Amino acid sequence: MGSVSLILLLICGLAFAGGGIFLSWVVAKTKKNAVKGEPYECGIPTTGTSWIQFHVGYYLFALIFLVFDVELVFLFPWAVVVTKVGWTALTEIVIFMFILFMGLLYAWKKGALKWM
Amino acid sequence: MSASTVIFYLISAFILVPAYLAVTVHKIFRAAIYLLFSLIGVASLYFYLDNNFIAAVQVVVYVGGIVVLILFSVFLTHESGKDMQQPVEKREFFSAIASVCGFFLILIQLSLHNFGPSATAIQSDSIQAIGLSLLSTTMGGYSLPFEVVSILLLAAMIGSIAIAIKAKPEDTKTEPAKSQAQ
Amino acid sequence: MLIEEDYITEEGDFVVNIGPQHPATHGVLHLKVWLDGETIKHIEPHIGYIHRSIEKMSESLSYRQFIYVTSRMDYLSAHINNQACALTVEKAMQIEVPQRAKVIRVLMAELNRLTSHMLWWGCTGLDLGAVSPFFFAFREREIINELMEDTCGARLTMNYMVPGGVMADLHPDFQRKVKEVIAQFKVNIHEYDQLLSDNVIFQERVKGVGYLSKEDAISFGCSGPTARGSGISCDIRKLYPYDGYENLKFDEIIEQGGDCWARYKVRIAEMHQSMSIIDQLIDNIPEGDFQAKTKAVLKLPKGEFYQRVETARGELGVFIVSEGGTTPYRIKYRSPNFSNLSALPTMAKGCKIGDLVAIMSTIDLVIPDVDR
Amino acid sequence: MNAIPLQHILLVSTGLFFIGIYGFLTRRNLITMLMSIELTLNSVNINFVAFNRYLYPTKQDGLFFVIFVISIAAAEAAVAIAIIINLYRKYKTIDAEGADTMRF
Amino acid sequence: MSREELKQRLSEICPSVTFDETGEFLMAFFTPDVFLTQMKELRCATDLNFDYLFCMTAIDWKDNFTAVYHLSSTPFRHALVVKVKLTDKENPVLDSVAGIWKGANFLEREVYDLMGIRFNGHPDLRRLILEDDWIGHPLRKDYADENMIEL
Amino acid sequence: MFITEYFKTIFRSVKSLLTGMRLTGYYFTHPSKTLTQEYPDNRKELKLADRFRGEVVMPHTEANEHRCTGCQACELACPNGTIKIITKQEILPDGKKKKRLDTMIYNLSMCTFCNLCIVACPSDAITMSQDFEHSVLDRSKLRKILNKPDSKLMEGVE
Amino acid sequence: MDVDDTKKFPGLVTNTPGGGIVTGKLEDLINWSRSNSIWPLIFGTSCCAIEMMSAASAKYDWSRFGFEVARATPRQADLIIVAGTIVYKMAPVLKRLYDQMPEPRYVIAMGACTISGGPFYYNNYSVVKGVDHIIPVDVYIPGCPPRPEALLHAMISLQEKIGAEHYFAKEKKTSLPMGNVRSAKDALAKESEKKRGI
Amino acid sequence: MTLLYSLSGLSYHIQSWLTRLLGNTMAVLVSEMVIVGLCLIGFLVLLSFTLGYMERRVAAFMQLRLGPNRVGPKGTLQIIADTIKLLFKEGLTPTNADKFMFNLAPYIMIITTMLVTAPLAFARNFQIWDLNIGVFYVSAVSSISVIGILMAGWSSNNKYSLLGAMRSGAQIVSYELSIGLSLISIVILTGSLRISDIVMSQQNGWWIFKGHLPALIAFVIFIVASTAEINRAPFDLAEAEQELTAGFHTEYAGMKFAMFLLSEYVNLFIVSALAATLFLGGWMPFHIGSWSGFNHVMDFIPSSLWFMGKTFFVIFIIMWFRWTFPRLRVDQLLNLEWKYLLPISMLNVLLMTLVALLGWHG
Ligand code: SF4
Ligand code: SF4
Ligand code: SF4
Repeated sequence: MGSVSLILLLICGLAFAGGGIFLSWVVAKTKKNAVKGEPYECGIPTTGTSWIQFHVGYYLFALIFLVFDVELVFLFPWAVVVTKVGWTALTEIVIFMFILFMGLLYAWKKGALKWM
Repeated sequence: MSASTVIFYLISAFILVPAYLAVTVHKIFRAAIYLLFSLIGVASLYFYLDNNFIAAVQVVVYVGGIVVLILFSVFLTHESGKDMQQPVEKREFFSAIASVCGFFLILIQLSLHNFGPSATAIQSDSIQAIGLSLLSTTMGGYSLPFEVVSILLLAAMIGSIAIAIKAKPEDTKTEPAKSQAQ
Repeated sequence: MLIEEDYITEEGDFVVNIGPQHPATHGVLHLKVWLDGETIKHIEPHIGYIHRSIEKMSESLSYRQFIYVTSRMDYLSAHINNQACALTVEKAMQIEVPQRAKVIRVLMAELNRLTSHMLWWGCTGLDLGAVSPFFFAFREREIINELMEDTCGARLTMNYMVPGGVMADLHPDFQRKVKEVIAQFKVNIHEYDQLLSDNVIFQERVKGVGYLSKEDAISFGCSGPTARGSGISCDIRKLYPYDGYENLKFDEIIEQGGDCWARYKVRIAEMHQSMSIIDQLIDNIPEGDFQAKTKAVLKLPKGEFYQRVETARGELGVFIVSEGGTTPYRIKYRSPNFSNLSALPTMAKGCKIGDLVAIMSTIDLVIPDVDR
Repeated sequence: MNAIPLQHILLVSTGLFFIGIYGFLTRRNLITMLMSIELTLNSVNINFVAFNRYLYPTKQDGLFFVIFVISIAAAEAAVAIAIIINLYRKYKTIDAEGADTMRF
Repeated sequence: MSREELKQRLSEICPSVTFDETGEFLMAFFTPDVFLTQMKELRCATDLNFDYLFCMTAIDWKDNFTAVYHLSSTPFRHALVVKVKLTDKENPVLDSVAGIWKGANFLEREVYDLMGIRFNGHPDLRRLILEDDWIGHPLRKDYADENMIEL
Repeated sequence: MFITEYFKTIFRSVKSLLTGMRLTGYYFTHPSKTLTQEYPDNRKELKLADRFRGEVVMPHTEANEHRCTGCQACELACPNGTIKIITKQEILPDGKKKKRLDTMIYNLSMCTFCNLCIVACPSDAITMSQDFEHSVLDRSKLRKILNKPDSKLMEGVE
Repeated sequence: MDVDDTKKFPGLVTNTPGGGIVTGKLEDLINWSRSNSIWPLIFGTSCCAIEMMSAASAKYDWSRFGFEVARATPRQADLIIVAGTIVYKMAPVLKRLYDQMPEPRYVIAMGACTISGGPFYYNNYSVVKGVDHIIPVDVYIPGCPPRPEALLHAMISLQEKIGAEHYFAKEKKTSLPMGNVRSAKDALAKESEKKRGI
Repeated sequence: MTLLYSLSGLSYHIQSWLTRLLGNTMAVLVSEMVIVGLCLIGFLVLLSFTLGYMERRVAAFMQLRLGPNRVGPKGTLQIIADTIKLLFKEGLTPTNADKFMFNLAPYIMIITTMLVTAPLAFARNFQIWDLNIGVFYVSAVSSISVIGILMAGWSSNNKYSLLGAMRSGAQIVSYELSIGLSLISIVILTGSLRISDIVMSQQNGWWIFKGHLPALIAFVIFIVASTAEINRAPFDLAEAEQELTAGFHTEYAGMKFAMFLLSEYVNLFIVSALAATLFLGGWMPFHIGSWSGFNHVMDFIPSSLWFMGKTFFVIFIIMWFRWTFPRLRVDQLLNLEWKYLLPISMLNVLLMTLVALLGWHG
């Protein structure tokens, strides 16, 4: 099977979504009018662009996530062998986690975990 | 041409075409999405090469992490729907020439060099092996880099939080001033 | 100056319209919200999407007729609105209302207050994302509605109170059914606590959110639970009793918190108070007429008459200017929601969008009452 | 599986590398430049994996390099974007040309 | 403060004040020119402390517009109705009290919208209820609209 | 202590959440508590309140007689012009001319079911029916004539 | 003026609680699915909206028919239940929402206000005298407010109406033109002139 | 579900037949694609129908009402009617939207959910791809879906959508960490990332029983975090109806919207299946120590039934959450993750390591 199954699933998904949307495109009736394509905002015409600049808070979360995500990458192979390696594995990971936890505490204290 | 080869070329195309689009499209959001596709393509190449773990790492960090970060920063810094400023044509031209030249240079190198016979042994349960050498403290083990990475990440996190938050007082300075005025 | 500086749109501000068709605005309030990330910098309420010119209409309706439009103002306290109008007319014409009618009115008003608060509770849950409270709230509400229907003939806009009393006598089953539903509700109201009040997520959502200081509440002319949540004593039933409220034992609920949680608690406690009022009255409905004898065509003397009552949302004032004719010369409804709404921008400033929903649901706006 | 010669994979990675380079040279926007760098790093990673896979299938060193490169790329992206955001706030642009004239 | 004391006190503030005692509340007629300062006094004087503007409206009489302010005081519980006659039927103007009672902001906008009285010094005098391009002020007695069908 | 407080918070929150879940779980496992009345299927048993105001009707006897004298009190009482009485002059046997009801137009689409017309009617000619299934696809069907064709005033009603 | 006609209960749904699954033709299937899955847009403006909420509540429970998926966005809704008075200020909003709904779409006018202005017909300067001046209405429910059951009744009538539609046939359903509210008001004034004689 | 089980045998036969006909590679390709593909699509569609129906009925019963019961026997055809309806609904694209991205987003959502199903063990020996990094793969690939949401939200050119997308972006990435960490606590015990190994390791007891307190904590954290990850109430901020109308899919209509719905339900299934696999023994029957008689009876129940039963149990719990709790606010949601779940799950991993190293996990 191997990675072929991935391709299979990919095609499955593509076919399914594509098929459904295409079928709907074929059979569904459409009717155009002037305001149909306008963005919906509770029935009021929008003011200003919808693509606006956001707050730095979003970035901070993504950033902290990224760091811990990398941590996760290392944890998986570690977790697989931890019972084999024994106590050294524990000490190593305690150090590793502790260092990153410091980072979390720093972010916490700095207020980076506050949503704006 | 076997199915496997076909798949390889498909994957190659899936890496290169979005990559090219990523560096040429005008909308920054789209560029990020094309980058995403290219990175997924690279991940599937890893899958293709039976390096599942690396592929998953690629997906987790690049797709789930870095691209999301880039997307957020796009929202943060840009009116993301607008077209970007286009480079000067002259510069575009010369960059293209340089890149193509470099590409052919390496192409020639590649065709001249013989890498020897490809080994055929399949890696056995690479994740176990990776885990073991990650934790081994002997020569050839990676436990020191492993810890160093944590410090690197810590540094990156602290650094970027500090940098990103630094500008904030300036931003918010106007607010208290306003409330005092009331 | 007390007026806050008018907000000037800065470049890059994110302006979102919430409403007039929006699940959280309880009708057709239109809020223009200036956002910074998710934080609300400024809110501008736009109303009038349900302005039905009730004041103008009332000028051409007779004193018997104009009552029915007021059921449509704050339709959740339709009885109490009608009562206010009836009381004004009675006050002007010095009609003596029979005791029985008074008791019936109070009973109906309190039942109406209960249903209104139930609906509010359900909608608060709904607004904060919990769907189930809505259905639990409608359980007793439907029974009371049925009960109203028995006696008044309609479920929501009853038009039951008329100048001089009530339109019809109580349904024979009324007392029994009221006792049943009150007994049932006394048990079931604990479910309200289990489902929402004690829930940690809910408390987190409302505590410390939407703070309205006492001074602001007074200055904005807030009333009802919104003001009482900020520590103001403003229950008309206590301060200016009408229809025999002076003889009843009940507490005016006042919370000092000023936040959504305080307003929430005020309403929940008011439900208990309403039940106790009903308990006091239901077995003591005096015999007698349900309506005073009145002329077929009512004519108010020349003058200005103001009557206030406590609806489920606050102080409703009916201000009638009469020229001596059969129709009012000018009529003004001082609606509680109008003033409460005007305090919304102050409350919501600096909150998140999610908080805005919580604030709106704890002010318990009924927009047709704002617009009239 | 091994029907693909190593050269072909290297070809792909080279292509990716130069696309990255091209992007880096032509883009004027700091974020897109960062994206080009990511492409370049990826092409290197492909090489590591391919070499490991074809030449030393019993060892993991290539893979480790990839993992570390990815980690470092993450760290780099985080810091780079922090800097970009900071620049943007100060100068309201993330144009590299604009950044030339900035005074630090 | 009892009604008599109130009258006493009001006359101090505003010598020209006249009273009408037919209604439930004491009614005081102010004049538009010094209206704002007097209202401020009503709000700020520690013994009056009319901090609660619970109703505000206007009446279209044949020869004038009368703005009606229902005031009460939360600490003292006394109430007062302040009336101001605006004789200019074409262009009635009055000082805004939005700076004294925050709630007046909306109330005055409503009165402006429906009655057409302009309030000087109002921070944001726009139509509140009707559309911005509405013609006329519907609560005026002479308002006519092709959509209004008489019964 | 920060840490104990931290865990206490967790404990308390989990408990409050479980209380809520117990309640919904209780109702989930007790389907008999369901309140739903299945409307179109229970049409037969559906019993509305006697006083429910569903629609203004004019009861007719079997002899096709009604009680409406055409006095127009209801028309006057109605706050929003729902009822329109059209009268005709009828010559009574004794030669006097008398106003009689010709048609009573009732515009269901406008009625607010306020009951004022019923109260105003001096001869109890109209009442409220308990019918509520009025929905129509065509608005013009909502305009009704309450007196049946060729109906007459009941004897003895003035 | 046939009272009996309106009395007839929309029969199909009651007779076969299964909703008539037998689908001889594709069209039947389509109509069956469309009529049994009507997702309303949350659009209540005033008193009638409360009765609409009651219809959703446990006692009446319109979810039995599959109506409970009330959508807040017109993009995913099939039906607007106009529950409550529509005033001139709201009219363009309603129109816009209706326009933003994807085909096929339906409108139920709930309550006297939406049908004709109802209690706010006379001496009133702000209420639209009948929502069908703005958008085409499929089902009218008189009442002020109509009982929740009446709403269910209307929904069933609508189901029946949809069930009888020919999906693939060209339909003629014209939406009334409405430029700005002012001009619409003029048009309405003329119309109401005509209707004045009730 | 037994149907699926027998399908594995069927697919084998067809595959061998095709091999004879077409030669190896092509045969593999064709048979795999067609059969497994159709099966999978059919299965997932059926699944989302079931879940949709189940959700409505569960909600109804919790709310004292009946729920859909008129369309088809007991209302079972309700969702089918909805789907067909959506198919015939106009699928419009807003004028100012980035059309390409707008139309691409549903594909990304669907493909992601499809890809994640690969390593799930639906029954004994029934798995699409038992790859060696099983759970890691799941957590990796599912993180792509956040891109789909961001794309949908951004390209709609609608303010609510964008806000919803940004919210869910921050939310999904955050909760991924807790999911990863609770996965890791189980991986510590199993010593393998392969799903089949994880299931096999629970032959004599499920991890939630064997793993002591840390496993329980990990289970709770996993459930909470995955509820958040798939954007379900009380964490459905991305589509918080009362705040952002419909969040990131505000502008989607018709079939494209159906794709989001579908992927939501399939995601619900996937996380529940993962929870069942990791903590409740996957398709392993329930065994009690040495009661061999009882164990035999349990073995008699088909493994796919076990798997589905456990999965639906978890699904029910997640639904139960949804119909009980109010929604969190954005900042509370992130607080919960960063200040409670993440530190606790980090601690939990260490605790689990202790348990594993002391050999308590049997
Ligand atoms: S019930 Fe009211 S609205 Fe209806 S006809 Fe009678 S008086 Fe008129
Ligand atoms: S129905 Fe009654 S009130 Fe109306 S005209 Fe007939 S008799 Fe008079
Ligand atoms: S029809 Fe009656 S109940 Fe419905 S909105 Fe109009 S006034 Fe309110």
